[in-house]
Amino acid sequence: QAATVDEVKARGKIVVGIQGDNRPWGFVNSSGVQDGYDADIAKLFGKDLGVEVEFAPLAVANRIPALVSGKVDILFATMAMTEERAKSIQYSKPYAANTISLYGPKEKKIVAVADLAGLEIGVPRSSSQDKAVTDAVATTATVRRFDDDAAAIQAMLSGQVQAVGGNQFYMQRLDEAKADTYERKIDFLTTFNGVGTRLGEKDWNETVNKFLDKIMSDGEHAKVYEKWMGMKPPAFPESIPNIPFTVK
Amino acid sequence: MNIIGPNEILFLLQGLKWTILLSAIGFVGGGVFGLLVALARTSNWKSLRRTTAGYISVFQGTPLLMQLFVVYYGITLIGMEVDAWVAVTIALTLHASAYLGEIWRGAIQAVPKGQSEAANALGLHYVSRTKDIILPQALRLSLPATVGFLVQLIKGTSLAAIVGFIELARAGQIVSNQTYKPLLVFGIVGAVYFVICWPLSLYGARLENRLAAAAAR
Amino acid sequence: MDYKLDFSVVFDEMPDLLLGALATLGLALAGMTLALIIGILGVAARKSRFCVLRGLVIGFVEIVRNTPFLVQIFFIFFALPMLGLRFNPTVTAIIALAVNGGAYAIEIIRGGVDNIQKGQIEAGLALGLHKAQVFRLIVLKPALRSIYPSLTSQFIMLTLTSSVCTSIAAYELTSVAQIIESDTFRSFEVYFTITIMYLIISWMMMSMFALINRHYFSYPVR
Amino acid sequence: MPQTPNIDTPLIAMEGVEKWYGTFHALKSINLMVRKGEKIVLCGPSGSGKSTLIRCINHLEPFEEGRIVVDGTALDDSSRTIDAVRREVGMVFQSFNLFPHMTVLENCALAPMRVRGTKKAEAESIARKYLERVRIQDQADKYPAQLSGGQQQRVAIARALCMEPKAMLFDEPTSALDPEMVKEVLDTMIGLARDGMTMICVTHEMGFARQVADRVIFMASGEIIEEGEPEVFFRNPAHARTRAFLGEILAHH
Amino acid sequence: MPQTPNIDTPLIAMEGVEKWYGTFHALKSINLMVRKGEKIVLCGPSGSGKSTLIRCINHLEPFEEGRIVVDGTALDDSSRTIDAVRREVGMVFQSFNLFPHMTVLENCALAPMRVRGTKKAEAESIARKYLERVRIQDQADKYPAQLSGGQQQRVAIARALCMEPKAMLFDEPTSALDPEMVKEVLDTMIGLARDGMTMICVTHEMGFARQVADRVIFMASGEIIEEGEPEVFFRNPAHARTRAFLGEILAHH
Ligand SMILES: Nc1ncnc2c1ncn2[C@@H]1O[C@H](COP(=O)(O)OP(=O)(O)OP(=O)(O)O)[C@@H](O)[C@H]1O
Ligand SMILES: Nc1ncnc2c1ncn2[C@@H]1O[C@H](COP(=O)(O)OP(=O)(O)OP(=O)(O)O)[C@@H](O)[C@H]1O
Ligand SMILES: [Mg+2]
Ligand SMILES: [Mg+2]
Repeated sequence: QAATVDEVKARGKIVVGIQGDNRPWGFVNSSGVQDGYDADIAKLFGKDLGVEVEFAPLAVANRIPALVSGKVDILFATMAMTEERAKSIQYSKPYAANTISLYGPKEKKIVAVADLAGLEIGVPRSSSQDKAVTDAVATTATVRRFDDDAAAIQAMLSGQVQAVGGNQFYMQRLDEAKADTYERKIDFLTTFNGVGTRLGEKDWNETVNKFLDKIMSDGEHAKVYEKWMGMKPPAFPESIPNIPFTVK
Repeated sequence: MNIIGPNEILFLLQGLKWTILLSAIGFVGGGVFGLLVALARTSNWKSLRRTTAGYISVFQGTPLLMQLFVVYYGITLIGMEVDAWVAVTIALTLHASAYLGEIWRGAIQAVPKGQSEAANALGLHYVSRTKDIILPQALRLSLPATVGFLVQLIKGTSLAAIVGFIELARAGQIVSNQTYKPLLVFGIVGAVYFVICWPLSLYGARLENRLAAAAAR
Repeated sequence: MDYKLDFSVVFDEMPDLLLGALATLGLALAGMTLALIIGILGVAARKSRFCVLRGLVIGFVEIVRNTPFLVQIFFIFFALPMLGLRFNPTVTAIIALAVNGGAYAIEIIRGGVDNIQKGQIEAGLALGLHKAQVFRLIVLKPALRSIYPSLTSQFIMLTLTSSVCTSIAAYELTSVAQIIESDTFRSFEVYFTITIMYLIISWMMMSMFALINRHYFSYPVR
Repeated sequence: MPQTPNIDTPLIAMEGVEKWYGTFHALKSINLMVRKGEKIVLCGPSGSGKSTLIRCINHLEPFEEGRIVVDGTALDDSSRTIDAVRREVGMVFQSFNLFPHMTVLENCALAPMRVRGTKKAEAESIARKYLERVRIQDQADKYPAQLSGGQQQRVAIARALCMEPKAMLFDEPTSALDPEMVKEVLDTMIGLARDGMTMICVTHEMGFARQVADRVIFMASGEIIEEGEPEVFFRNPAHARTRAFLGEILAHH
Repeated sequence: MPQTPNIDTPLIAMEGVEKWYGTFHALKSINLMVRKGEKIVLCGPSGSGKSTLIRCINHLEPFEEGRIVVDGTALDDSSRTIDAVRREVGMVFQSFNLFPHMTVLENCALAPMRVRGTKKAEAESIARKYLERVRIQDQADKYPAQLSGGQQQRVAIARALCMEPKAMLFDEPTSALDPEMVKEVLDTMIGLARDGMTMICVTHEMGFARQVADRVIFMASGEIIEEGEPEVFFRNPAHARTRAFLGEILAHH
């Protein structure tokens, strides 16, 4: 059953839904330990609450169901804030930014969406880039949806797709795999990630927002951000249309 | 980190640990319930036979992947707090009990009718007849098929990845993505499965030959 | 828990789901047909006098039967391109199903062939038929008949296994379902519905197999 | 220590028993009284219902009409009466039906332990006693597959005796045996008969019938056609069918 | 239209044939000439190598030494000579070995179509002709499982005849049959013999041997011990082993 903040404090343990294989956001490292940007922020949150943090690595498509069904208490799971999702979960203030772009081989000329016609484009199923790419190409190109980033990137490396929709970290990973072969082609949008809690649960939402305010003002947030993103945190918007940051 | 070093191997081995654990859970759970299913399937009670026949046909007629999904998402709907462990345990148990139940039903029915008649004539009751006379013979007959199913089950646990288990196959996918050496990684993963499953397969084949030789005598 | 079951969103997508089911059926039928051919040719090779060929078949069967389908399909889809062999997801799925089903079919059919009495083969040879003709005309049909139940239940399993093809983004029932799920977040409803659809597909397959059995294997035996 | 048959008490009584297999009428109004200590031989052509008759007595086959009373217990379909009857009636089958996964001793000790709750040690000593009785005590630790057919059948007899039944049913106990082994089993049965055991025996061993039977009963098409003391029965069969049958049987011996 | 045996041409010639199964010496320097139209009966105790001998003739068993020449073709291990010989020699087995998934007609038409390339219609008319020859034409559309043993064996004979072979080999063609059916098959074979077919027949049917055989050959331990015309052979066997064997065989008849 879904637990309240007080119940979590009483039991001394918070279950955090997180991605298990999305470097550098949330991933299980080679020693089998949960790591990444989200993991560090979640650990700060746990410290703030004074509870132990237990990570539940979730597949992309399982994140919302796991939260709604009470399997996890909260999502630090690279959740891009969308209107559609805001109907299912409550977002906090944004705490990270993500740019969704299209990546492809250098020798392929892609400068506009129109150049994508007839191509096969890989995306992780149910991700922001899935939505962005699908909306952009409509029926002119084939969108191939894989289980996760790993599979989508692998598909391009294997030549199974000619482009992938990805976030700002894809470039680094593609370079690691095959240096100087791929490049960023088209930016679709920048999305912001929020912490996910269940709809209507005011206690969770307020606690999280207060925590975010705190780490953003005392510099902790910037430290973690630079560690994982290799850049300073951008300016986050005060509001996003149709996506409330607080419970009314 | 473009090489497959000790870390990566260690990671794969941790996945292997889950694979073995999940297989063990499925086999034990499936074994216990499968026995009940087999007994129900061969009982004198027609509606019980029918029900278990339906049970078997449902779980043999749907993909394990779907069983995992439905249980994983379904259990919370009936208001129970579960983690992936419980879901996977339930799903694998349901799945394995249907297959093992069917295998064992066949074996129970293959025990000659004279055996249960002799037991009846001696006045032995259902429990003793089943436990002392029928099951020991049936289990022996079914051993090759049972071992064969165990191999299927070990391979089937690779699907538990979808509810969040980083077992061997999933670990392989992750390492492949970190090292960009899919040929090598899937080769290793395949080899590890092979190393576990092949001896079992050989053992099953040997048991089968031995039974066939005994039957030919 | 204020989660209310709502199947309406799933039923709204029924046309897509039915197309997906059709795709699954297609993958399964193509996979099975090829698996049957691989099975028959494999047994012929397994019985041939070339020991290299026999060894290759044995190795193929053992490797495929002792590794998971998921690993096999990943291997074909992600790894083979490194060797210059690239197939699109649908073709990959069919190949993987054919390879997997074929390995099992070889083992099962071999059992049937081994059960054919030696006298049948000798009678064929004594009539002047060649070994290949004896296999094709005399051995095959009774052998298939004797193992028909195991072969068909293996093929049902193959049909169900096709759901794993979603992992390489092949178009079939499970992948359609996952797209709907990611749009609607109605996970349980979606998976429950397609579980039923898989059940119907396997029942249809079973009726089909029974029909084939009646038409093709209906000669009387003692 | 031979006993004389007790004339008064019927140990087994069948009254108007009717049995159908589906639409096939397998037993037709069977009436049969067996007194304590009596030895009955049942014969008749194949398919005449001999097996069916004796299998009804310990309810291996249910029957549709009539009454069967064994040692005062009237068989109905309740498991209580069935259990009671089976405890009192031992049965030996044509195909032995020994339990292949148990030693000879375990085969014999099983029922006393599981049905009567006898302790293991005691059950085994009972088992040894009866194995000695059928002169096969030295095979106690072997498995059935290691014995000859005749030895297996004697174990089957010992196994039934271990429940110390009041009556024994034999269904063609020697017909699956090689000729050399028939005698050893018949000798065992003759010994049992001498000791006063009540017996119903389906057999075509007419020498055995002559030697031990108090009555020979002839069945055909599910009916009891004729019965009588062996000498009378063999010398002077009343019915044409009996004559024809005896003609055939005796021709082969 | 009976023919007289052609004395000059040996249709089948075995010269110094030796055959081993592993270390077991199954045929020991076999010499045998069979003239066109001749009928040979082969007898001898079980395991003496009779089956092995006739199976070498159409190369169902390879042999290690010696020569076998059939109708001018010397058998070597090449498939060309094997094919040529098998086309000319029909064989009938103890256990019939009809193909269960084909009708009687299909069983018979198969080899002409697949080996000789005969058109289907013609192959079927040949098949009907020989089915009539063994008087079983009315069963043409049944499956083997629907026929009695004797009928099945006659179909097996017709099937071999459809290839219009120059010689026929029979390996105990009646020994798997119930007694009532033996005669119908023997009659068919006698008819064949009358029509002049060259035949080698392993059988213990001594009546048949007397009636049709030109020569009876007795084998023991892989050797041809004795041979002769049936009357001489049966009345006056030269060897003690032959006498012992005949004594046993004839005692049972
Ligand atoms: N389970 C059954 N279902 C239907 N018919 C049966 C069944 N068992 C026996 N019968 C029929 O009942 C008749 C009597 O069978 P039963 O076995 O009692 O004969 P029997 O006298 O013991 O013959 P035999 O000497 O061959 O053992 C036979 O015609 C048999 O076919
Ligand atoms: N495939 C084989 N491998 C080894 N030994 C064999 C094989 N076939 C036959 N033999 C042996 O060769 C000997 C001759 O066998 P064959 O079948 O020719 O005898 P037979 O005279 O036909 O006897 P029967 O009357 O029993 O048919 C026997 O001792 C037999 O055991
Ligand atoms: Mg009987
Ligand atoms: Mg022979």
